[in-house]
Amino acid sequence: MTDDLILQVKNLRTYFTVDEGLVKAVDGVSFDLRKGETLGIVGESGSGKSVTNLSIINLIPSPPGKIVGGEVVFHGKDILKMSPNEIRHLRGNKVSMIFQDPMTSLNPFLKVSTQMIETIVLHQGLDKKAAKEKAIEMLKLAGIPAPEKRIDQYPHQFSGGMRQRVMIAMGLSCNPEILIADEPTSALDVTIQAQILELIQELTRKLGTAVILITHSLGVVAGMCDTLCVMYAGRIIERGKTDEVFEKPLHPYTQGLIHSVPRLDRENKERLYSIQGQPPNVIDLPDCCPFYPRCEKAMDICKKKYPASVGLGNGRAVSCWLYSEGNK
Amino acid sequence: MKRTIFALFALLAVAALGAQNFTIVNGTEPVSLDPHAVEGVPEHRIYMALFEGLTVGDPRTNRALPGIAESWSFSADYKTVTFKLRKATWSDGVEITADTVVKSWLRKMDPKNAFQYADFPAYYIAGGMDYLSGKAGREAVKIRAVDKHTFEVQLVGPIPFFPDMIVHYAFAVVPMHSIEKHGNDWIKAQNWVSNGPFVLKEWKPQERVVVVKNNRYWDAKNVALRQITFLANDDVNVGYNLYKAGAADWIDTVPLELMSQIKLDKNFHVYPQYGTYYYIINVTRKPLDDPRVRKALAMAFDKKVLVEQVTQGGQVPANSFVPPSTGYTPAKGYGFDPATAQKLLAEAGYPGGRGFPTFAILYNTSASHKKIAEFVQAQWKANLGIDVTLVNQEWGTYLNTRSQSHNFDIARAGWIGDYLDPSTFSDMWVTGGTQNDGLYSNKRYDELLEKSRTTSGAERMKLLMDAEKILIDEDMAIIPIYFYVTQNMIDLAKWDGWYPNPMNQHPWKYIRPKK
Amino acid sequence: MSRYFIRRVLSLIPTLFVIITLSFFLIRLAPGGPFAREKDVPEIILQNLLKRYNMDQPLAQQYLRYLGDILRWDLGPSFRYRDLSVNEIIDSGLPVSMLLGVTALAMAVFSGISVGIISALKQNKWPDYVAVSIAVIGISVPLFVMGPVLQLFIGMRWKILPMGQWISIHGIKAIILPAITLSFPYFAYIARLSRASILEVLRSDYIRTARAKGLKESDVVWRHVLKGALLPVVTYLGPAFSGIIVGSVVVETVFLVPGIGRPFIQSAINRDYTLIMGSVIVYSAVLILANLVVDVIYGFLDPRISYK
Amino acid sequence: MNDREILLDVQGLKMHFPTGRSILSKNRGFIYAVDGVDFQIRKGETLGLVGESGCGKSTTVRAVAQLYKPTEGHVTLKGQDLTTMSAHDLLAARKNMQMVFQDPYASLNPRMTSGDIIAEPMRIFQQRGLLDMGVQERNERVEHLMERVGLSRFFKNRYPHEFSGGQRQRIGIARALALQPELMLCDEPVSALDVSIQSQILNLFKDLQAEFGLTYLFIAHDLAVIQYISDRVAVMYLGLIIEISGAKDLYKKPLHPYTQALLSAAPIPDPKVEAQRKRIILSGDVPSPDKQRPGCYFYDRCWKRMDVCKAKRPQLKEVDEGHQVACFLYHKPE
Repeated sequence: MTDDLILQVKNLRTYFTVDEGLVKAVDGVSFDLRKGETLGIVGESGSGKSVTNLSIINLIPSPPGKIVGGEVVFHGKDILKMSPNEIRHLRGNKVSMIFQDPMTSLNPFLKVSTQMIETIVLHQGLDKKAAKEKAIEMLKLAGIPAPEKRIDQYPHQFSGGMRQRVMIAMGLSCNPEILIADEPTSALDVTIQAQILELIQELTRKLGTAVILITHSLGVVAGMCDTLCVMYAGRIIERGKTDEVFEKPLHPYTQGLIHSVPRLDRENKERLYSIQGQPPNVIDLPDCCPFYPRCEKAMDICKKKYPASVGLGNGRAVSCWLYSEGNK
Repeated sequence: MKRTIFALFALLAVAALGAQNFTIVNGTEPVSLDPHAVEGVPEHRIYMALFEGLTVGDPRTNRALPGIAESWSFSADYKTVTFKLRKATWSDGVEITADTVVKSWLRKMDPKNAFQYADFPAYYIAGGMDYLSGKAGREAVKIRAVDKHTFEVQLVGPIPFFPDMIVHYAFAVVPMHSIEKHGNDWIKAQNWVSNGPFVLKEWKPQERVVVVKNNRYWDAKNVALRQITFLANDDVNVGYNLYKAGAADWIDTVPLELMSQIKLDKNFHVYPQYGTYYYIINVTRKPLDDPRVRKALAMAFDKKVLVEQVTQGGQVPANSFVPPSTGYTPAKGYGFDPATAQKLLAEAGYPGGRGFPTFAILYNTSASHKKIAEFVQAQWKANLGIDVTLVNQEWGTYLNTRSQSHNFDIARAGWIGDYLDPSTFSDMWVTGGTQNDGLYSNKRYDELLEKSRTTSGAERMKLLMDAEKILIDEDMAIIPIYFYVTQNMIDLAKWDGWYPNPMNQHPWKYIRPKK
Repeated sequence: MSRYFIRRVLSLIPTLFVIITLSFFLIRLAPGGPFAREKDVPEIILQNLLKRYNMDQPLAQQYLRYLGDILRWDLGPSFRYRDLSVNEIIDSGLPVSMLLGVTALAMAVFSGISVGIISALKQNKWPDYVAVSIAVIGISVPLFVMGPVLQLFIGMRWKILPMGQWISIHGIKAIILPAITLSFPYFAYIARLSRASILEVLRSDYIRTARAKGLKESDVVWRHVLKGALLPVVTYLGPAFSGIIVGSVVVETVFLVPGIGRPFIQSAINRDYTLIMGSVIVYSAVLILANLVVDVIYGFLDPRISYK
Repeated sequence: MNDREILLDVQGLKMHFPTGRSILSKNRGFIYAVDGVDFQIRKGETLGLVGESGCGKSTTVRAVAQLYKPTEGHVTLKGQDLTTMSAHDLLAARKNMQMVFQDPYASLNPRMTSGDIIAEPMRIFQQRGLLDMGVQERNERVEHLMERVGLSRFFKNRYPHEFSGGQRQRIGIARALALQPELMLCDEPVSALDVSIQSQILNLFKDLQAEFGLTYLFIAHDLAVIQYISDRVAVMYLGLIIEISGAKDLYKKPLHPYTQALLSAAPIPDPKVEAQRKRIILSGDVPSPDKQRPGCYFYDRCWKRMDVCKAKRPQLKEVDEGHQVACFLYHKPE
């Protein structure tokens, strides 16, 4: 099992300095990723899920952001300690990313071919002609009709769904070991979302790529992910196998989240459950459980100290005083 | 030793050669090089280099010296002048004859040509106005070639200063043979023909006019300069910088804001000019139609303080309109006298300025006119207790207001004499005169002026002086402020033949590097 | 594309027609006229002048005659410069202004973009502060101060370059100081513009994508940032070009450059109707053509825009 | 339910936007954003409008609100035809019809305090003489509204940027409630909100409806949200309503192939359910509504298409009680 481990994030902390104070966007995040695994990171806006993933390949805009601590071990080497050159070698090659908004994530001024070829030439040492063939092949895999023709078009000539296919083709063109998909379908319509999710699933399975899927949609996670991390205010508050987390969510936030989503397959005639209060202000957060003001089960200790992560075996862990031995 | 002397001579020669080129910052782009079409000071300077009329100005006094005309004589009644022409040629070798002079002057007055200033010769030459206005043909004009080298003019009256007058470019003699051949293109450098000490080398519009010595000029041996460059630039600061950098030898305006420093420069030459800065009063408007009010206004600001503290350029406070000149003593006018001014104003019905309506001083947009107007405004307020507003207008609008609509109370104006005779000033204020923007009218004044046209000598001067007494001392039709001064910068340790003079005219043939 | 171009050029005609018509009548509404002088022109002379320039005819007739002349590209005689036609004035001045303007604009674009790039890439470090300060100076110091200062030091004190006058005297060197002076505010503006737009592009999603692909920072800048970042600069070139061509009065005066700016400004003061019309036509044509060229360049740079 | 009065009646609503660039170019095109839509909403009922981006659901709501002047068709509110009204009458009619927008930040004036924003409709109606309410009374109403939507009255002097997204949407709802409207037009009011906030706002909508007897026309692209909030649901595709039915009925028994695909594509937050679901993956993208077609607009992407579908456009017909569908699978072409 350990052999399959390709990425280990340990106690990652990324802070942003803004006028109002210090934003601990990511504050002690740890997780493992295994070969071929699809890991979901779920959280609401501002919970730090995107920053986590940009931090993994050190793409945090600095200033104002800064990775202040932790390790990102990729095949035994800490990415955060690599030289800029070494990291560049990883990016787009071993670790690829696709982003939320396919409209803005492709350079509107360059042909798709240019954008795809430059990656392939850079990382695979192919000449331009071979790179273009490879690119066409990838577009075909990504389900783009007539790729030979379309590759020479500009992004604006593609629909949103098609652009996301291009992004996926580009992201997978160098056979990465990890594909980080940051809200890949949030900007897309339901029917297109289904197409894209299926494509990601199909291609990564075929290529054996591990996926980190960042999303705010519990539905997407439920259908796609093997394991799941739930983030709240810069921390992972619960993780485990997707089935287990959905079946028996432990953290009050996770419970609330799952119950507050209306479900298509049920008649929701009773009131929806809803978590009270507002999402936390993450600036200058004190060292407490950030969820305690909204938590129905809050205790005294919750406002004093952040609960340590409690491992429950089989990759299951939760950060909540309800489950901490010391509290009971 | 010999070699040293030789080298020294060579050096001197080179220096002298370098000094034979002269550059002047000449102001605005000349409107034309055709002497009949031109107007203005920059054009006049170029005219003086390229052309010579029957007479030319004396570099010191601006009085007439022989030009094309070797000599001249008046008839007993001073109404006919006969000019004896010298044997001279155009720069292409064609002879200058009396016929050329006749044709040239007729060209100037030809109504079809519509030349500005055509009224100047037409006004004085018998029959000229009839021709200019189209009432008669050219034969009406009483000028003729008596023979090849004798030219005769009949004047409208006795005009003893006629030879001084015709120094002006309105009386230019132009190469009719070239004009007939090339039409409008005769002023192009490649077709150029003229008779002055210099001929045109090149004219680059908006840039410069370059003239070189005319070897066919009758007095060429006395012309020292080889080349003159007239730079087209009317920015005072740019001109001053060029002068300071040694890129120009002569400038005729200096930046006002540097005046205190420039005044100390030994190359800065201030000299009274034959011109007056004054305020025109619209005498048709109440209460300015009352001479007592006008006098009160004239007496209620201190011109001495004005020139010393506001204009600062060495201007001379003026109490008369006509500047003094030989044989002419201007009207006495009224100096600064607030007490009398207050009394006059009270007599006019406005004691202490009470009840005096607010009126406006109009001036064209410029910092110095504004400063002067503000000074006058403040003094009138302080000394008379009256309120004046200031109105500035852009040049074209201002001219229209002043001369066409006459829709002003008091307007700033300036007048520079066209020739060195008081009549160039006095003529302005006759009833219905073109320049009479204040709509002044006094029968006695008109009569004196009319009479002056038929008299001459001291008697004539007396008439003009009496007229000005009416204009200023009695009627105060305008408020004289100061006499202009010329403000030249030229290194007179380097240049000879340049003399300060009231018309600020400096004929080029006399200017030469100092040995 | 070429059809688009032709259509745009053809659409010049009605635009110019409207401009010409409006200007023709508007300038005649301004008080004063071409023959007004400090020394009033006698009625006789005035009548002769009006007749000579056909201004004694009814206005409508003058207008039709003018339109006819325009069709033959005859802009008429200048009312002030008696020896010159408006065509001649434009023929002699416009090439000078063009040369000066193109040089200045090229300098402004090249240096402005370079400084903008350096400034943006070194944001909030000393090169950025230096660049921003220069830009502020460039925008706030007027040309009539900038020009003489350059003249004073480079021309007068150090005698490195001629302090004034044009090519016919000093050769190509003569162009340098006036061009620098003229380019300065445009340089400053372009530097600020490109800095801002580069910074904006650097924050965009597709630059994040480019970085996530492992591209070197230099490739990111050259291949991905510049094209998009320079679009605002290109847009600015249209007005900048026409402004720089016709708006160079100060520089022309300070450096004695025989361009078109001075006669154009003078024409308004002198009420030189034909020359005013000439300047309006030239200015409009330059502006319209410059904008057309900018649109075409824009079309080449931005694939999202297609011209039909 | 059916016996209640019809509050809003929309008949033959069309909204075409011209796309021609210049007046000179001849081939002016149109975006047929809404191309003939009929529906009714009874008092106290919620009609959900669902569809993908570009299907015309937002345009429909805006045309109903008369923010756009409809190209064709009639919008009748409480028996009054809004499309033929004078501007003044329309303003008066707006009292009964208020909108809540998607982006709560963009739709609030950043320079006004929350109290002023909520009071503004009342102030405007007062100015136009359509409302008689003292300042004191108005202030009390603002405070009451704030408390009612779950905002402390002490927040009334704060500016929009000082609120979180959910709170801003509460301000928007309070503003819409200010004039006590009967009909609320809700244009994706929860789409921009986080999951935990979304449920709060959905509950608020439900509570307000129960309390004030409000009627909603509610847009969302999230099918689960629509199912939760709506009594009846209309599914739009390319400017047309292709199916309309009671919410329960629609989700249990979707008829139109597009509705079926839409429902199957929506993920369900339960891995066990997800693992067993079969998805109908539609091929291709939603076409652009820039031309009118003779046949069924869904023809290109439909996996059950027949020849007739290409030539003729199916009309919306009732095939079950209260369940209308525009598809030839269920009724023969005429």
